[in-house]
Amino acid sequence: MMKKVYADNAATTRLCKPALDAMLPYLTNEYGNPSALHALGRYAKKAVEDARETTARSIGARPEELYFTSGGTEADNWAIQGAAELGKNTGRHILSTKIEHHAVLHPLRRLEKQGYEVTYLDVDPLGQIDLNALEKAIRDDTFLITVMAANNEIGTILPIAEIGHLAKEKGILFHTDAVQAIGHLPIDVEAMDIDLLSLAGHKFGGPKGVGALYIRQGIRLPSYIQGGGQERDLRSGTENVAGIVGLAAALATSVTNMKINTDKVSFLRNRLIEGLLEIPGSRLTGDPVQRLPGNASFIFEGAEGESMIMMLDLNGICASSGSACSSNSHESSHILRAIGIPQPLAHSSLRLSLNEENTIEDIDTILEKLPLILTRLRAISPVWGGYGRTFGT
Amino acid sequence: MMKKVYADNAATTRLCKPALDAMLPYLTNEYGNPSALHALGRYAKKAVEDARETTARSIGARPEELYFTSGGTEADNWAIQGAAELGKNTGRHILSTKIEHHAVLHPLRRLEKQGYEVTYLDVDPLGQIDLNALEKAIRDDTFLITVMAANNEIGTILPIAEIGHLAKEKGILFHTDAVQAIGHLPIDVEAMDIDLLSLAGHKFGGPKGVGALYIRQGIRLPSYIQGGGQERDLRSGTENVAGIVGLAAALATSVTNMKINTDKVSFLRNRLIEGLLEIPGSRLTGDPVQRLPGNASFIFEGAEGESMIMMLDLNGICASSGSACSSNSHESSHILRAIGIPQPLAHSSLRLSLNEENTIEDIDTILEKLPLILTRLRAISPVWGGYGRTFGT
Amino acid sequence: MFCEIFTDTVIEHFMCPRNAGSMTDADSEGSSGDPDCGDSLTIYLKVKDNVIEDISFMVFGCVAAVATSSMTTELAKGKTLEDASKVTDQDIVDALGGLPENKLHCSVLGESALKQAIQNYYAKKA
Amino acid sequence: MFCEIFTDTVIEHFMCPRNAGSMTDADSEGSSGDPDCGDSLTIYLKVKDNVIEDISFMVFGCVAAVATSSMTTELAKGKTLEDASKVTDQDIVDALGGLPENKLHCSVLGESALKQAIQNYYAKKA
Ligand SMILES: Cc1ncc(COP(=O)(O)O)c(C=O)c1O
Ligand SMILES: Cc1ncc(COP(=O)(O)O)c(C=O)c1O
Repeated sequence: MMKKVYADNAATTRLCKPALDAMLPYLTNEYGNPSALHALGRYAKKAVEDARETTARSIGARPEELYFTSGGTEADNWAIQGAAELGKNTGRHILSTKIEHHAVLHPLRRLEKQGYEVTYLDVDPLGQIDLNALEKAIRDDTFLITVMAANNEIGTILPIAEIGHLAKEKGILFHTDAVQAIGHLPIDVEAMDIDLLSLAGHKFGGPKGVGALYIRQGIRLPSYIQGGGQERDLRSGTENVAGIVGLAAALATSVTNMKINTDKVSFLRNRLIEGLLEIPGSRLTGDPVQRLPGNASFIFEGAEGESMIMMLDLNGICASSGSACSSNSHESSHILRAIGIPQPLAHSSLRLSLNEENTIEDIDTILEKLPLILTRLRAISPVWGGYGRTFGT
Repeated sequence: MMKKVYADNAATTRLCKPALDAMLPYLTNEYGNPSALHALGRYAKKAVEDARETTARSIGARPEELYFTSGGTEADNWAIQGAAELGKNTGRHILSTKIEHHAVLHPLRRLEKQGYEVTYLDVDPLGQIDLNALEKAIRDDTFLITVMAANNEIGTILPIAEIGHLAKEKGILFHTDAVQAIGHLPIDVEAMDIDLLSLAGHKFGGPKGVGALYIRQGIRLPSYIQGGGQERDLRSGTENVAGIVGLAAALATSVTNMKINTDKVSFLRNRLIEGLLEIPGSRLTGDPVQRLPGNASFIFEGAEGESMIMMLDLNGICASSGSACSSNSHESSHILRAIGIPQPLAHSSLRLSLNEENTIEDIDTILEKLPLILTRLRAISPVWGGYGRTFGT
Repeated sequence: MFCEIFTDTVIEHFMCPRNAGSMTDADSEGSSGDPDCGDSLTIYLKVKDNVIEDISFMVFGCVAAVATSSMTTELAKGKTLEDASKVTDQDIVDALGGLPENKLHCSVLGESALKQAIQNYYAKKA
Repeated sequence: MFCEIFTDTVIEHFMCPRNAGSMTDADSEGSSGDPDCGDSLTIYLKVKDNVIEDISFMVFGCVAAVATSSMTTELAKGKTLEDASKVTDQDIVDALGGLPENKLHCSVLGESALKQAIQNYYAKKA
């Protein structure tokens, strides 16, 4: 069988060896419930608390400020719903952007139905928000700003430190969905004045189904999932001990190797971008500079997203697209719309996302196969007229 | 080191071999995101869908009716919050019991604060509800009945089939927290007229941090965690593939072996109960007949719960108690209160919970050690005056 | 390889579409879908004695859209216009050995572009 | 073995409490806590020349409560009543090598039962 090239690390990553090794004891002999008083329970409890310490330190937080969840989505839902309950007496306005993940946007829409008002800030063609526009959009009754740290589709890194400082100055709660950033970019909740931060294990070599919410000390965020009182009464449910331990091990590894990984991954990513931009009718999406090290995302005029993914897949390459043909509708990504990609180009997006496990051979394989695939798809495409037709000059 | 006796299976169970084996591929090579279109994604998707099929069939449901969650607590929260949103135009009254798990009680209390009314039915000294009382408590505006299938502390099995039939007849939604029952008792959502059912993997040999909510076809329960639209848009968040696969494998194993396990476990359990009831000042809690096969729970007059657990622990025996001395308060269990155990006896509870991994040697070890422990604790206890003092005649 | 989602026939037609390409000397053409919405198909016909002598297509769309288009042309080729206009989306799906539920809508693309092309042919002749 | 929660001294005193048992010929006794609330301690004193010659206790409570009670009697034994009444919950916690945050409240049990017993002794004498 041909060697697979996995270039979908923004969707999820392979569980790294340190994480698996850390998890195995908790999937076998150390199966206690952390709430139990006996030895098996206490070992499990200690594992969770050690993991909390590791995870917290990795983002500049204290262990008491970190709460484990079932993933990034739950952390986002909790942060937003909780902030709204907390803020309901002081305000009714929330500031966000047009390029947030659905895990943020859907809870915001739910709040809008309940009478809250949300301003979704525009972004420029690189996916950047305008800090002045953000400041101007702040109202007297703004109680929450939620802006992602880095975008999952186009890789743009947003200026969360600046937003954090501004929010602090104005006395507004600041949440950031850092699911794509954690483990890949240096994040320090203290230095960046972040009040609430969501992260998910499986984006940096940890397991799926576990994440965390950082809640700055002093913020009395109400709980979202209630019951047995785990996680200091803020997130009930028997702890996913193995998952929590795996998340911490993966994060520690990522943070330790961040510099070297970033260098390696950006090198590969740049080579990939340079190579693919030589193809006529191709365009990079997202910010070329303020960009996640692993993200290479494009528009390839004339070729449809799902077809590209499937042809790549048949060539052993795993990639993704902002365009998905699903039940009775072809949805193009709200993120591509927000950065001004016109139809039908928004259906021609392709995201190749790398991490430290990728090799130069992977890049060369993609650079070899993708042009051929584009040629084939464009040959039968009614919307492809050669470079320049749609992008114009 | 001495062999450990694990008698805390109601708190959590060891991950069974079939579950671990099923999970390992998804913790190593099969790490795709089920939402991804490429091969790795499709394999993960197929694993989740196969697990859904297995899990659904195990409770008499169809795969389309089953939604994976992060555990029993989330499933309970979702069911209750969702039912309330669904019912808010038709009613405002909910019927429950005084012995539900906090994962049900806390969401109910939250609803009470929002203006819903909840009747918590009394239970008799065995922990049974009175079906006539339940029927009488139904009001015109009752839209939800939530009654657990079996109690976690005292092991009493509740008549959920009868409640299901009644609820159906009256057109009221019926939710059951079956976290303690699934895998141990035959449950059929069709035959029992159950509309919503919560389960958790780690109570039957599956992993922690994964559970499911059964939602009867046709019930348009709103989602609780929103985002990327996984689980047919009802439960967003990247799927915990390994966890889901492990849950299904454990459940399939439990259901296949249910008859033989029940026979074995009840035999051990009965031997344990008989032996321990010979100790003066001991009392069984819960229903002696309608009882979870693995549950042996007691009051041992004169001995405090946590001290018993710790002494047992130092003797290599893992057990639990309804009484926990925690931050600044000694809380005794609401369940023991509901079955009429007076103070200070409620602080003298001990739960030994068995499953198919226990052996007759385990039972004999407990029968050997526990009486000695009780003797020691009672020797220094100001509330122990010998059998008959508190239970009296 | 795609067996969990697509039949082998679908994959076959996606990878090696039959009758793909545009036709400069077509007697008629018909389109369906909208590239702005993510799928678009044009079918070209060459007709002789009311029989579809040659047929080709150009498509922008997902796997199912490509396979559907290819299969539509295969089903129509050599048929009389009358018979070809009776080809339904169900025929196309059947010929592909089935499509996943959420992709069924793609088969409508083929039927309607073909019908359109035939109609346009009649209109031109009339 | 319990190191994650309790110090070895706590476990020592829990497993082998010093001065445990009631005293039929006590000169005084003092209680604190409430069995209905999950912990209850009675301390018995035998006093000679204002010095605590003998001391014992009976306790119903958790690990920390048992260890605390035992340590309280150890600290008081042989002390003058005046010195013994100066024993604080902090002294008890320190002597145990510390207690987990959420168990600190148990140490109050020891201090107050001891103070009660000493007060009762004075009251009886007066
Ligand atoms: C930016 C962002 N936020 C939130 C999420 C949700 O995380 P999860 O799927 O682990 O719940 C993701 C990934 O899916 C993401 O990329
Ligand atoms: C009856 C009952 N309901 C709900 C739960 C909560 O399940 P989990 O802790 O897996 O979220 C438990 C166990 O903890 C339980 O015993």
